[in-house]
Amino acid sequence: MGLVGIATEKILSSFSVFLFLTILLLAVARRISTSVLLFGLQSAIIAAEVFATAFQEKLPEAYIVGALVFAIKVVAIPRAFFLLVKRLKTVRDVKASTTPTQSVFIAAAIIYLSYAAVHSYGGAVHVPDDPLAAAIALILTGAFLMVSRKKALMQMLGLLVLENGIFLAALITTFGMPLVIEIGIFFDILMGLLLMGIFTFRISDTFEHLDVSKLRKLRG
Amino acid sequence: MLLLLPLAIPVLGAGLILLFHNPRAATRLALLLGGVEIAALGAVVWQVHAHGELQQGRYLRADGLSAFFLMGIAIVSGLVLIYASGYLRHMGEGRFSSPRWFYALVFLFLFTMISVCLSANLGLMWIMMEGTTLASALLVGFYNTEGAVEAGWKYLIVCTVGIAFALFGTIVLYLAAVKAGMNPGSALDWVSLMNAAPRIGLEPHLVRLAFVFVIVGYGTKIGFVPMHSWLPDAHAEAPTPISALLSAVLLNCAMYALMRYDAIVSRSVGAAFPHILLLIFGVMSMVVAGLLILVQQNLKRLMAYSSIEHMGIIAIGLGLGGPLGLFGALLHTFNHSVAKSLLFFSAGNIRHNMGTLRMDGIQGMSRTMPQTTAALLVGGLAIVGLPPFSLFISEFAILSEAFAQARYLVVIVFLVVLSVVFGGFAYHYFRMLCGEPDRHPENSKLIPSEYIAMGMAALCVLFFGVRIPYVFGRLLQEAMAVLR
Amino acid sequence: MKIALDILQVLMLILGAPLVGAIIARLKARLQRRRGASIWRPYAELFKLLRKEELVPPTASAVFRLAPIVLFGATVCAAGFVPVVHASALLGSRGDFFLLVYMLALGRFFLSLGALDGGSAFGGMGASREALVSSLAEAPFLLGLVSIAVLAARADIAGMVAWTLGQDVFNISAVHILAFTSLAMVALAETGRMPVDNPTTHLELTMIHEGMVLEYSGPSLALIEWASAIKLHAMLALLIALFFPWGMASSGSGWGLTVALLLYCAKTALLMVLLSVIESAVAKLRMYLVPDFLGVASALSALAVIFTIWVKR
Amino acid sequence: MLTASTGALFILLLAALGVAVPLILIASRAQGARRLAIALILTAGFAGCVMAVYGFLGQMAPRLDLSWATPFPFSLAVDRLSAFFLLLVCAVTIPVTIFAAPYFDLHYSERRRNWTWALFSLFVLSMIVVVTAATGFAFLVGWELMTLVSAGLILIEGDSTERRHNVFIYLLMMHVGAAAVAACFFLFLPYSHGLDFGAIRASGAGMPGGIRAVIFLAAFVGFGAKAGLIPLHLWLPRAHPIAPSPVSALMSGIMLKTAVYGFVRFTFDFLGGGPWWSGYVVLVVAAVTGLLGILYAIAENDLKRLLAYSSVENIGIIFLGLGTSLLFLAHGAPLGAALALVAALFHTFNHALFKSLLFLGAGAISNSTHSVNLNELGGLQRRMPLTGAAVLIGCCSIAGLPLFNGFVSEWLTFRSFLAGSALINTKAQIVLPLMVGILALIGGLAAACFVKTFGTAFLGRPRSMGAEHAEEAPLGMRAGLVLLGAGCLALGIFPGLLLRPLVTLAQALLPGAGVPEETLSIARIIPWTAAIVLGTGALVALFKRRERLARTWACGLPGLSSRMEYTSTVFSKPIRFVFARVYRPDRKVEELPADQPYFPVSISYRSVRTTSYERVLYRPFVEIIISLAYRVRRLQTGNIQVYLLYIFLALVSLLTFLRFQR
Repeated sequence: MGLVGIATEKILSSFSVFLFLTILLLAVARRISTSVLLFGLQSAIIAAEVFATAFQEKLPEAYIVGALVFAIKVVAIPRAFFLLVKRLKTVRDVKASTTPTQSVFIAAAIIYLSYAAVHSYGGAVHVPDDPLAAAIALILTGAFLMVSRKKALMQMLGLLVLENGIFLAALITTFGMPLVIEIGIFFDILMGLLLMGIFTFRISDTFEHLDVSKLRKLRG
Repeated sequence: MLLLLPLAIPVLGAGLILLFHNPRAATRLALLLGGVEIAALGAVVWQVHAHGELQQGRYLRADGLSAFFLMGIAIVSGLVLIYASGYLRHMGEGRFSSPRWFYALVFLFLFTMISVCLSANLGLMWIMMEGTTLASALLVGFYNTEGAVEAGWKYLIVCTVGIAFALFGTIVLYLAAVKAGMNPGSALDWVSLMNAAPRIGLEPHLVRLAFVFVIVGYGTKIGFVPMHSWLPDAHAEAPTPISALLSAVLLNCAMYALMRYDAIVSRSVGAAFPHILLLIFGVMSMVVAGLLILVQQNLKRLMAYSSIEHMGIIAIGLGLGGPLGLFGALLHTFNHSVAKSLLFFSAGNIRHNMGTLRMDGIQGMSRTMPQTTAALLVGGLAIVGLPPFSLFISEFAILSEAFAQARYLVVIVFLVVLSVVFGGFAYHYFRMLCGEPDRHPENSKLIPSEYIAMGMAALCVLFFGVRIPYVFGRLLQEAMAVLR
Repeated sequence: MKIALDILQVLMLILGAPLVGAIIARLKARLQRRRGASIWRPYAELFKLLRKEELVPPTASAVFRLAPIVLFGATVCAAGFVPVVHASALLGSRGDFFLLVYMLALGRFFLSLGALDGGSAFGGMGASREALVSSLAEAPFLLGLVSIAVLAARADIAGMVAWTLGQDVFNISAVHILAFTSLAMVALAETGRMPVDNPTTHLELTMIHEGMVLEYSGPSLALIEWASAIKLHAMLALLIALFFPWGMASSGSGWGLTVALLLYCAKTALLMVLLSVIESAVAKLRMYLVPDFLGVASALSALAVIFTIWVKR
Repeated sequence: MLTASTGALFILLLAALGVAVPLILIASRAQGARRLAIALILTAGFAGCVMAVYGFLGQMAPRLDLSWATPFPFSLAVDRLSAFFLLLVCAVTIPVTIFAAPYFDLHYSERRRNWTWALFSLFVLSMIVVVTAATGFAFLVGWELMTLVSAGLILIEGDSTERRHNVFIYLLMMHVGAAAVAACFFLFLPYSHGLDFGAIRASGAGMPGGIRAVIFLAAFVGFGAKAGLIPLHLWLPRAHPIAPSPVSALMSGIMLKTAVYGFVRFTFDFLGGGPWWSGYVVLVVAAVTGLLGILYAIAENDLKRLLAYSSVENIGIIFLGLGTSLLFLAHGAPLGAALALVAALFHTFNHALFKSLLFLGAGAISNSTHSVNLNELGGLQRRMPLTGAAVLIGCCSIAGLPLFNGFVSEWLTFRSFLAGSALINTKAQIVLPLMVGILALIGGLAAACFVKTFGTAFLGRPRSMGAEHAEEAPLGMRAGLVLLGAGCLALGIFPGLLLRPLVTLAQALLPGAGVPEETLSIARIIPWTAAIVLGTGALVALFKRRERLARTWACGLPGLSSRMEYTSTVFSKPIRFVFARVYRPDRKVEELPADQPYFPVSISYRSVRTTSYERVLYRPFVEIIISLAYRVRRLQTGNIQVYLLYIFLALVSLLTFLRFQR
């Protein structure tokens, strides 16, 4: 139980609070770049969490996963996003359909709901409440971002937040899935983002905006 | 090794085709590769039939159920490739939208779908399922028009979100398995999960939670209402061969995944819970799609909603369970895919000859395009479930099961929706086929490739309505044996 | 022996028919303070018509020529169902009243066709009106007979008559009264008497039967007139047999038959007087009031049928 | 041995109609090929008659089991009930085919002609399958095929907007009806564990009353829709008139009867009688159907529409018989039930004969005059004497006149009503005898209707150029008409020919029933009355000697023109006036020029029947569904965020559902 051990303890006990913080901040973020930064931060916290778990549970595979998380979600994806924002020359506003105040309240409600959900569903899982609530809150926040932010980029970001939540849930309940599967999932996420990037280019080429709520030609 | 073959061919083929810039050469190569691929799939199916199951390493496995779906994939993709070879003559040369890209993506798409059916591991299956979305998203947006981009974006986002829930469901199931004492390394293997199912049942809440997420997740991909929203857009805007692949193969693959989960969950916590969910989604899909069929204006959207409706029928069959319900559901996946391919092929011809898919802009087709009309008619009669076409058989089976179980609510919905759908199809068909034609396409005759693809599909639809071939029947029985 | 008697009854109905019509006309004339024609005149007229040549309209087809023959045949056949002096009839024991009514319908059907074949507006008008009257008259006609049949628990006319004969004269039920009234009303309509149709008019606004036969002449006309006379006679005989059969012979003895014949004549005479009084006293109904007239008859007959269940107990 | 040979006959029949004829016609457009195909259809018709006879004799009932080849058990068998209907199908098919040969030659181009014949053959096949099916699967296959093929036959004739609309309604209603029929079969499943008729029959008695009632109602609705009971008749007057006449003959003559078959099969054979109220329900619906059907028929001027409505009426009469039979059964009186059933089945056969005869007659008329509007016909009897004679026989039969077959069945129905007075139940005692009045009214109106039909089409003066220059129909057409007419007459004068087998059939269906005495008496008396009528007629015909043509009396005016004649519209005027409440006419008088009311150049008068089942009963229903569809459509907003919301909502509601699952 050296210094690393203490750090591990701290990370495991307090990271959920940081995650809640990122959630609240994501809700009020007005600029895409801010949101991307927050996402990077969030991913970094999760990566730390992965490393801590790997250390504590002595899972060598998990180090690889942690490294992947760090490389992809903390480094690669935010960079790619910044690149996209730059190349698309879009207005950097997230175009929320809710005001920041409403968003914060909704985020708070989400956090509350997550706890409530954990209390009613989580009985079977025997894991600490906070991390699980954080995971669920992340999923819900991702969903909320996707529904309320009109920019295509923000939808991608919401999806990533949602995915973070799922990943976190898997991590804290089962200490992660088998390595091959994890790698596959990461590959999928990367490819998915690549494709979505292609499509955002196409959208901005074809429609000259990135507001997905205006893509309403196909309906009925 | 055999199992690697049908996976390797499309991947390598996709790369190979990209080297061919000449559209004709690319087409020929694609047909060749398609033939080899079908042969490989045939070999797999045959071996499964002979040996019961095949295993390749930890992650690849084929049993009766896989074989049944692989056969469907082989047949439909064969038809689609043949049809596409003629269809692509209309296609221009663009950056990503050229025949070689088309074929390369189609083969990637096929690869993902085949590997869904060959995965022994639920995690791998999820990865490949997401892969299908990725591989086909570019195909949906292939034309790069406003509609195509919009549809592609919606397809990508909605399906990715949906499928993320399926991932969560998979994780929950994994959790349940691990908690039930399974070795984490094999806790996602279908066979070991099936073997350990009664033990997993000791965590009923988790198993149920898992199934809820899985059914929403894969249900998005299947096109269950209310997660179906991507489906009509994607089907309508994709190039016609892709619409056929989406409707006839992709949906089935997602259904296949759901069946696997259904089997595990049924065995562990009893069939009541998963089946009631399947029935709910089945009924909702049937009702909503049935109503929307009435008010469609675009032919391909009509077909897309009809696919949703048929997925609902299959879900009802699964949800009813029982020998006839399962039989009907499995048979219906196949029948529907062939009939729907036929319909999409006809729709493709209509688009090229009439220049539109808006049904109010088409009339008198029976005079100007008799062959396409015949195909459309055969497909339509089949799809609304009239004898002597194949879908009648599977619907008959499902309906029999519903009545035998005295599920009268399901029965009433089923019968009413079938009538409504019939009305919708009849209404649209009468407007398109009859009357005085207002435009006369000069070249309405089918070219040989179209003729072959549509003729084979039509014969298949008719033949399976009269008689289920022996080998096919055996495969069907084996597939049912896997699930029960 | 019985066959001979039955044939005799039919012959009575056929041969006596012109006489009945003539007597009614004579009675009416007397009521109107006229002398009236001889009661034998119809025979002379028939004889004359049968010998004359026939005028046929140019539009006429075979149906025009066939119609009177079928009409006559059907009417004679219908007469074969009606007992007159003996509680049996040529066809009365096997055939029932449905057959009788429909035999009359057969004749009427062909007569209407013959009228249309003449190609004139009168024929069409008569046929059209006849179609209305007869289609509405059929229901009360049958229902009235049904009520008696239900009481008698038989459907053959001879059987019904035999049953009535077995009842006490004073034991008449409401069913009988209702049925008789409705059947009498129907008989007026069926035979084209006042107030439904006026057999003596040729005024286009009112005529039904006369309109239909306007184009006929010679033997055809004779057959038609004779047939309608037979119909009238048969209807009267039917009413008598069903409602006042007492006195009818049930065996074949000569004495009984003689008494029955005399009684029959008396009853017929009574009915004829009644008829002529009605015809003299009542004005013809407007065409579109006839359905109401028949509606009343229908209601009465339906009531008769409903009452049977109480009477039977 | 013999069973095997009759089974082989079955295969031949199916192969000839289902495979050989279509293939020959698709393969070759030569005259010879078509002749061969027609010959095959005729042969199949005869073979069917032979099989029906075998089937009726019972001991060598033809049976064909194709279950080895089909996904669900598919077998055909001819028991007594099937045999009767098989005979009906085949016996009517033969003359119709003979008629159709020249008719199609004259009307269609070569290509359409071949398609028509191919579908014609399939149509006959489907009806044979329906009446001989021995499993639910086979029945439903035949049933759906029948609808589809007949719709195809209608569409071959033409596809104008109006026709399309009519065919659409036809298909839709038939499909809904088929759903009800399918439900009938499937409802047996939990008890019979199979759709084999034997299994269904065996399970029929042991089922709970509720299910039996539902099956009865579903059968009534499903088969009622096919048969055209009001208010499910909507399609009938739309679909039948627009088909080519031989096809109309098949549709009205036979196809409707398959519905009767299905209803009898279910209620009598499978269920062994419905719930106690079933008889009353059927009687009331049938009475309404009969009355309104004939009233609508009278008001029609289009000959084929008139005939279609008259089919509605006759279906009403048939169901009056069936309802009576059910009522007797419910009160435990199998003898009366047998009488009523025999009446209904006899009328079924009769209607098949005379309605196909009349539709063929309409075909012959339209062939000669190019019109089926009664107002434009007239005077055809002199121009087409043989056709006229045959149609006259048909009209007399359908009007229920003695000496023609329609009378016998109506008479039997009357007598079964009368027999109802002997029942113990007071309600039945009142209702059944009162039905006599209803049927009498129907009969009277039918007579009026067909006086009008024959009179305005064949008699008097021609009212159009087409009618003026009409010529007698070709030989084949006349042959078909004469065959059917002869059938009507034969059954009308010697009803015993069919009555005796029918009594056997009724005894087979209704255990414990004896021989109804009425069936014997009518068979004995009718030939006598015929002899008297014909004898008297022959006798008095001797009086007729000389005749001379003379102008029709024109009140002294120079002459009459066809414009002064009574037309179909005028003829029916009094009845339309009296029953104005039924028709709810919308009258419109237009005078031209409008500003000079006293000196009009032309006055046009229009009177339209406004009673519309479509508007009152069906439209609202359809509109609800359509508006629902539009509402659902609005949910598909096109906004991806909303779509995502749907997914989340679905998930959340399922989780809530899960929460309360415990």
